Amino acid sequence: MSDTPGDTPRASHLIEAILLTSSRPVTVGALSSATGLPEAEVESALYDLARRYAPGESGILLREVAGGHLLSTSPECAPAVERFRDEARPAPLSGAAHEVLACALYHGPLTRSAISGVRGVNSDAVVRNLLDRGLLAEVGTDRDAPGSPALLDVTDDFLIATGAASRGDFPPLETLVAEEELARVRERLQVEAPRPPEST
Amino acid sequence: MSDTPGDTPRASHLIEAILLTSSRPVTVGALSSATGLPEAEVESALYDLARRYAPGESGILLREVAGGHLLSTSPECAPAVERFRDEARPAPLSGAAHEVLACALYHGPLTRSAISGVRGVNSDAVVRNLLDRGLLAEVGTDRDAPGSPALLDVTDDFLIATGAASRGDFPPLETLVAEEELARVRERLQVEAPRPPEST
Amino acid sequence: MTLDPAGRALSDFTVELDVYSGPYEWLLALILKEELEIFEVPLRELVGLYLSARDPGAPNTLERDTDFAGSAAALVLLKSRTLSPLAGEDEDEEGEGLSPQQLAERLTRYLMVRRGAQALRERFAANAGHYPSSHLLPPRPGRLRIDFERVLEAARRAFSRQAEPPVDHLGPITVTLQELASIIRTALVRGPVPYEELIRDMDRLRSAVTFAAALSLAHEGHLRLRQTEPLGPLTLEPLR
Repeated sequence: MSDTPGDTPRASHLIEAILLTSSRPVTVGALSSATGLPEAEVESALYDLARRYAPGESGILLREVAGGHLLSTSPECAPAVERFRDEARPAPLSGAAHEVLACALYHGPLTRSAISGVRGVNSDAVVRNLLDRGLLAEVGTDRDAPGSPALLDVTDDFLIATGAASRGDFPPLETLVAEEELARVRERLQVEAPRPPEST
Repeated sequence: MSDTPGDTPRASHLIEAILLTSSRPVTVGALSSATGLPEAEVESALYDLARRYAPGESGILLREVAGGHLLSTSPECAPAVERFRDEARPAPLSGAAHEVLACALYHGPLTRSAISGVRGVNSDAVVRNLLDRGLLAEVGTDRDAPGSPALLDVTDDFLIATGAASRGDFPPLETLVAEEELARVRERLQVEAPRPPEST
Repeated sequence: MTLDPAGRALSDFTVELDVYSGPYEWLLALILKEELEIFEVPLRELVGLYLSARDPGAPNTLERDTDFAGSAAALVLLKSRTLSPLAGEDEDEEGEGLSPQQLAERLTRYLMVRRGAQALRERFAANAGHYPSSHLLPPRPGRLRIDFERVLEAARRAFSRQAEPPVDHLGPITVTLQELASIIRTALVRGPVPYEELIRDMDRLRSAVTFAAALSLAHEGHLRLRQTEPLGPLTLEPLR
């Protein structure tokens, strides 16, 4: 960070922000590489945060689980959180979200960049939201691609939400889109043949 | 430790925990219903939390947007969050997109052709893109117009993305252009000075 | 003519031309409302004014250039439309009989929206980088409903987009500046080229982008845009 010292966010702030956006435990190593801070500094910031998010201090706890660090709701708040979960109306999905789900449904498992490629726009933020909502999941990695990016697919929750018993309930892509257009999509995906929706 | 052990959790803790589990703004009403606390108590707890999650105090901010309250990362921590997720920040909107949104914000709900009318150019492609991004939505139809075209308006996502608590958060359109500028427009068009405003 | 380095994109750019003097965005609005004949606007002078007022060190130079090239391209588009109106194109009938008052009202409305848009741009920028929590609880089974038909519709849309070149409006640009810049460079090898000749076989979108490409090349010093008289043809001349 090339800012003047006054502008540089504190280590604990950076870590707090990262932990808010991760539903999985984050290791000290991952925090260090995202923040650019040495591990010792990360450890010391985590120590400060553990006091800020301690039982009795906050409704949010900083917990050390599975070799990483995770924010979670305090057990004493669980009844209120459960009531909120029951009462909250799920946010509707955007047009972009429907498209990303359709990509994964018909061409999944596929990588983030393949989704963006098919749609013609960067879709990372939409993918992130769908992962958070449990409608997409990472199901493996594409070992042939540089960096071995994650492969994404629709989840059972998605199928349940659409009222479909299985992928087979969706009509084949060929009945929705002209063959020549599908050829272009496949070209972008560099896939030889379309996968029938049944094969999960 | 400010609580007596085993006691009911503090209002601010309950709210903090609920807000952790939501990626959308939560209304005071919803917080009150989930916690079983009166709205006044919720408001006062939110006031406390706003200080805990204030800029400079934390990497997480409590924001009042789109009629509710939302925890989000502080913008100064955004680079670290983006590195952690290995995601690019979404591309900024085009000038045309900002104009279309301004039409909907200040003159909405309105039809596609009304938007094109104000801008002097066809705006359908821009509208499509904004619908896709969830910043505009169809909120009804104009029954008086032939073909009953859809009426468009800005969405909660728009309010969230602009950090607005409500539509009222934006400066009135009349204040955006100085009266002397308008006078010069009229002068160029050789229009007489406007009559004193009639009662509308 | 002044340009505030930290100012809004193009709103502070004023022009002094024979046919018009005042803010550039008003000029644009006047032409869009067909109150000012596009042929009367000497494009070369306009570009010259812009370039001489341009501050390459300003923080929003790229934004400003993009806006200018975009609006200049829109002007060329209008010009080509005026030259060869498409059959069946329903031109704005009410545009003909607008009184100065009505026009002033419309212009005012447009200017306000334009300013509103600039204010929005700043708000979006100021509020970027706020990421929400990822600690979401899945809704109870059955609470979230996804419309089956909407998924199919989205599939149709996502997988058909490749075959849908949008050229009937100023939507997504399907040709690149680089591509057209190289066409211009090739044409200039043989000497000066009239702009009209360059775009003779091009559709509106390509001719508009060609103009933007020419502006960009002129700015880089590869060519000169020459217009000898206000109503005369525009010629591209090689410089290197």
